[in-house]
Amino acid sequence: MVNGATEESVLRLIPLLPLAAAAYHGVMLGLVRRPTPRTVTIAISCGAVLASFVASCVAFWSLIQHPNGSHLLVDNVFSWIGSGVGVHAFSADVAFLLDPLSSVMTLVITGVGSLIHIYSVAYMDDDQRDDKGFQRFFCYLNLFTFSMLILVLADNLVLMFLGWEGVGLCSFLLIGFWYSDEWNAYCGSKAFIVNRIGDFGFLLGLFLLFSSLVDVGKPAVEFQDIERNLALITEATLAVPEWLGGGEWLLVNVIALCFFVGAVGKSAQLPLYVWLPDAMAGPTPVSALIHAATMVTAGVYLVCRMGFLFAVAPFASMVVAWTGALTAVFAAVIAIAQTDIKKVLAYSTVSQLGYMFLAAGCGGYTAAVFHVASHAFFKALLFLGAGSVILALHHEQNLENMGGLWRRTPRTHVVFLIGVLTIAGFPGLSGFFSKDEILVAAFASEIPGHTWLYGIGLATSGLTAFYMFRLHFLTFYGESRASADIREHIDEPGKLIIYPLYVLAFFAIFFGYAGLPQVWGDLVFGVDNSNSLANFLMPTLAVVPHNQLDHTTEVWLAAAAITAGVVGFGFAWFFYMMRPQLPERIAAALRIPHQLLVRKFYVDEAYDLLFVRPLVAISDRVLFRVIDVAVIDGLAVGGIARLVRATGTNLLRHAQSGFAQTYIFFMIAGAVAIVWILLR
Amino acid sequence: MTAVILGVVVGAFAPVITWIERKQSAVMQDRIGANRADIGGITILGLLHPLADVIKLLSKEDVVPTGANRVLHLIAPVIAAVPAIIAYGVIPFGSTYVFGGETISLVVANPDWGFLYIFVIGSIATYGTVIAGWASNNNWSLLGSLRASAQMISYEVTMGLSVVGCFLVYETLKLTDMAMAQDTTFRVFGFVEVLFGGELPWWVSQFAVLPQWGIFLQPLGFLMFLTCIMAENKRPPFDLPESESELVAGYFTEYSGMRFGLFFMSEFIEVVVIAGLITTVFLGGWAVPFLSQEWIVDRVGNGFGAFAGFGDGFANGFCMLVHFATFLVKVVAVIWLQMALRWTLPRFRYDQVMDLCWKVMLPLSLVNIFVTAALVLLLGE
Amino acid sequence: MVPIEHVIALSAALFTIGVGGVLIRRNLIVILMSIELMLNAANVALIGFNRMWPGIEGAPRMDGQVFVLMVITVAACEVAVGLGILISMFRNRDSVNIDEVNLLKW
Amino acid sequence: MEISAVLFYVFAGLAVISALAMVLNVRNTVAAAMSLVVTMVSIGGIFVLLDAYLVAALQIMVYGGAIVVLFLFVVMLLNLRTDDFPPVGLRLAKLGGGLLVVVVVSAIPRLLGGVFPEIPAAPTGYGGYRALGIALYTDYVLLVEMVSLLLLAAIVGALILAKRKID
Repeated sequence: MVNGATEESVLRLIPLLPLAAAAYHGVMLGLVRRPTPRTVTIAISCGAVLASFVASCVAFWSLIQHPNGSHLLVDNVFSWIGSGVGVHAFSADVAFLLDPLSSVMTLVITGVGSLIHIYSVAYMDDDQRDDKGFQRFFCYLNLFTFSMLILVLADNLVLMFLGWEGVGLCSFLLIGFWYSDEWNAYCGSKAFIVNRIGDFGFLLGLFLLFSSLVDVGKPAVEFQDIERNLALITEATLAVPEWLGGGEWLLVNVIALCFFVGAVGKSAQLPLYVWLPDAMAGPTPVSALIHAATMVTAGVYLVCRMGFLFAVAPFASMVVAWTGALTAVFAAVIAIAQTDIKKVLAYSTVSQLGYMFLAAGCGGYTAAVFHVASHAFFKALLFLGAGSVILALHHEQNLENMGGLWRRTPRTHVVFLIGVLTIAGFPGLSGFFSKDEILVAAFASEIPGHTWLYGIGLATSGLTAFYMFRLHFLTFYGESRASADIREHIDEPGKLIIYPLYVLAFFAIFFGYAGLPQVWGDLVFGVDNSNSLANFLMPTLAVVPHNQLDHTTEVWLAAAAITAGVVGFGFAWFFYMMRPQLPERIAAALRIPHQLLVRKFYVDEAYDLLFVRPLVAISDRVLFRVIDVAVIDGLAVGGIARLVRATGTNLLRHAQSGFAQTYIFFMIAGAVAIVWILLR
Repeated sequence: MTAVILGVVVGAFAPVITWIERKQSAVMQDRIGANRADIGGITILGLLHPLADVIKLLSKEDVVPTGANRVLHLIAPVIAAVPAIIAYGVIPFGSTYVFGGETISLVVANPDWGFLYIFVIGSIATYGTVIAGWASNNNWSLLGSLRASAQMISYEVTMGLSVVGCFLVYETLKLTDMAMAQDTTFRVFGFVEVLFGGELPWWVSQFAVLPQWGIFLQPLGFLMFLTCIMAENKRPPFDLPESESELVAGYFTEYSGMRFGLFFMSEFIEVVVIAGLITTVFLGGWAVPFLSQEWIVDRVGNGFGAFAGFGDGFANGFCMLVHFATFLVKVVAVIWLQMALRWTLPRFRYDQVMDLCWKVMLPLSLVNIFVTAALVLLLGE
Repeated sequence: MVPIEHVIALSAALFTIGVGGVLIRRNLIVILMSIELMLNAANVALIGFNRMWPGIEGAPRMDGQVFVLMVITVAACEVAVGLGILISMFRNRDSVNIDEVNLLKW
Repeated sequence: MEISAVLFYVFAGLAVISALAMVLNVRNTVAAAMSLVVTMVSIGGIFVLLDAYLVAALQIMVYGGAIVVLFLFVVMLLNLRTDDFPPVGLRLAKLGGGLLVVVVVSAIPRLLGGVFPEIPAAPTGYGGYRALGIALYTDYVLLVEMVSLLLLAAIVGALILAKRKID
């Protein structure tokens, strides 16, 4: 039943518009089989996402204007799944929840999404010559936008899972967009399969949470209801089997860890990060939108959304924080030695996501969300800038064939530099504030080893500055290392490519002032309540007790971060600007560690050896040859068929006499037997 | 009481109708008609002919052809005649009257589902003809009864559907209630007010008034019902089962004597039944146009009756007589109509008969039901 | 009125006769008629049971009678199709003996 | 014994006897069909006794007026004078009949009475067209639609089957 249109009804428009566009494309491609002209495709796709962005703004506006100040809009579209009654009642509606958290996410998704859609028009136009592929790309992109919006707007876990799976599917489709190249298809499958592990964790967490809520008689899957009833199960424990060490664990810890497994898969954290670098096989706008700005932050969003759960699960929070910190530094180290421009950015993304989890694990949910948003801007900027570079170099991605581009592509160079400065934490830019918030949160948290966490974060910050400036120097400065014929044709791409970059650069610079930490508000700008983002988010996010820091400490922490950045910048300048020959010599001298870095610590190879090969071997030798071919096909299916045929030809054939009355007789005899049994 | 009256009516009508038919056809064909039978020179316009016919039929030999199925051959005419006679049972020939404390209804049986009774009887009546043709062991007879069975089954469907409109309008299946509902008037253009609002000029609403009879409310239903029920009776132009030029005499070719007479009689009895039924459903039954029963009883009882000191009993009795007379007049009119049609129209071809039923009347009757239902819903009658 | 058991007994008797007809007769027409008889036996039981639970004053329950109507309709369908089959069978085999329709066998 | 009970037994007896006559009349199909008419009409009478007036009317109209006439029509169309198929394969029939008799006989004690309470008085309007119409077009409207669809299919099917050639 569709409820009447109300103020909240605008919410359903936000995901439905991209869905409608995707459905249109799907119908045209799959059923009509006649691709639409490009202009129409562009108009529909970009129009839908832009309209969705407008709807998001309207919804956001009505959220801030909300009269009773509850900071909550719920649009219950229709009842989706329902079963059971009473304490076993399960009902999941297609209902959309707009609170500060999801509104920030929605704005980022539709806003950055719109820019990337526009960017894609030019990027894909250059790339694909047939209209069909062009439309297919936009179909997937719209479908992704829809799924992502479902994910963030869902007011219950089940609907959220729908979006969760949807974005995974779209990610798979888009990574393998150029599926004719087998490597791309392989990367798509890899992303999908690794994500399955995480999805499994998500599902387990959902089931465990629901069943434990059933046990206390308050079944629910809506976030608000879960939050309300969570207090009933915070004390519950779960017996751990012997082989895991035995003992009793807090139920909430287990549930939170399950959800975190989901988040790890989706957000590419240790140990499931391996799919993200390979996901760079997809078109660059996809990398920007899905694998940097939005989808990979879904895990962070999940942890923040379920913050109330993690807040009462200290062990799980600690795991989150440590996983995040280790991933951050691990990925940053790998990024140093990568030579593919997109791979560097991919590892940078993994590292930044680690930052976000560090913040979330330390209870700094606002910091995490802040960094999600600012990261979305500057990483999208960096990826799109990289795309611009790649276009300018005619699909050359290797850093070793770049250099000296700043003369030929001045505008790209400027915006890319802004992106690099932002991520490196140049004071005053958004990355500086958000990263600073995270480091402060880590420093101030009360979980064991938080000083170490802070230290790792700080080191990663230095590493980040180093590899980002390395990337920048190798790309834009020095002598051009491109081959001669390419060097002749280096051109800056057109307006459609550049203008979205300007917009993103603007936000990368100034977005930080939306979440200006109070310390800067007090010391530099003299503004009360300067951190409007945090104040805005505060009502929805969980609060974890932490140490109060005075302003002096905070300023020292910022200074430390700046110092780390400067050190990283200095090393990069030294190695790649002053002594460009030095890195090679170091690499030659330290062969083994360098090779380790280039090979990404051999993680892929290890996984291949540990998991993939044994699985394939078992599947092929045992499951396929023995169980499927011999047992199921031969014995079960074939055996039954042979049995039926044998009995039919030898025995039952004679019952088929052709005399209708004989048949009727047996029918009646059967009926009589039944009646006899009933009347007996 | 009522059963006695009924007996008189039937007994008087059926033989007389044979005479009517002969006379009317004669008039239509510019002949003199039956006028020879006499008792001592008295002919009474040939009214003695029916009597002579009966005597002749009763005294003839009852032949059962060789190879015929004896039992079925013998009972077939009875199966044909009995339903025709008992169909009278539910037709009201007068309203309900009060004499002192006693209520008298001029109808033999008055079930709630009176009209269905007619259908039931009609469906049983098929067997007489069918069995007769089969049992005679004669090809003409067999062909005749094949035609009869197909024709009667087909037209029964349309007949049923064509009166559904009346059921919708009267909201009853009870024949007395149907007749009662027609004992009033309705404003012809009243629907304009209901549908479009506003008020009609007084001279329109005052004078454009008709008796609320089925024929005015359901003109299409009336035409179709008349056609179907005449086809059910297998009289010309629907006399394909017994068409002389093709099948000798159709299903009763092999009958003689009074058994032939029974077939013959049942046909004429059915003519009367049809007349009564049409009168009741479409022509207002016993109702006097524009003068309702209340009005008559009131005027007679309080006017002339009160003046003469007779009171309500007299008024009711007077009303009963008037109603019975009205009913008779209407029935005779419908009988006349049937006779006129019989002697006016040529016989259909068999395929024309079937086409008329299935391709014309059945769709039309469905349309009629739909339109009637829509109007009843809109006007909220 | 009689006890409901007698109605059921009548239904059972008619049904049994119908079954017997289907079993012993070779004439396809009579077999079809016997099937009609069986359906009618079921109708008798339905009407009887409906009469047994007729609902309350003001709200009569007519479920059994509704089912009977449905059975009658289905019977009409069955006869139409059955007789159609019978006619085409007669055209092909010149017989309505059910034992002559025995092509579909091993 | 009250009159309705007497009528019931009369109709029941008629129904059973004519049903037996139908099944056992191996010489004359038309006579068998006429026996079936008697059964149908008797059953209609029993319906009236059970206060199912409308259904009774429909029973006689549809079975008596249409279905059996259709049987007769077909018998005449095919001109099946006598029905003299040799009584082969009676063994099975005897077996089946025996089984049936066993079941019915074993059920007789229950069929004689005392299992169910007395038949209660019927409420006003029971069995009338109004109540039946309301039941048909409210609770069972989907059933009506389905059955009408079935009827349509049967009409088309019968036409196709009985047509000599499809041209």
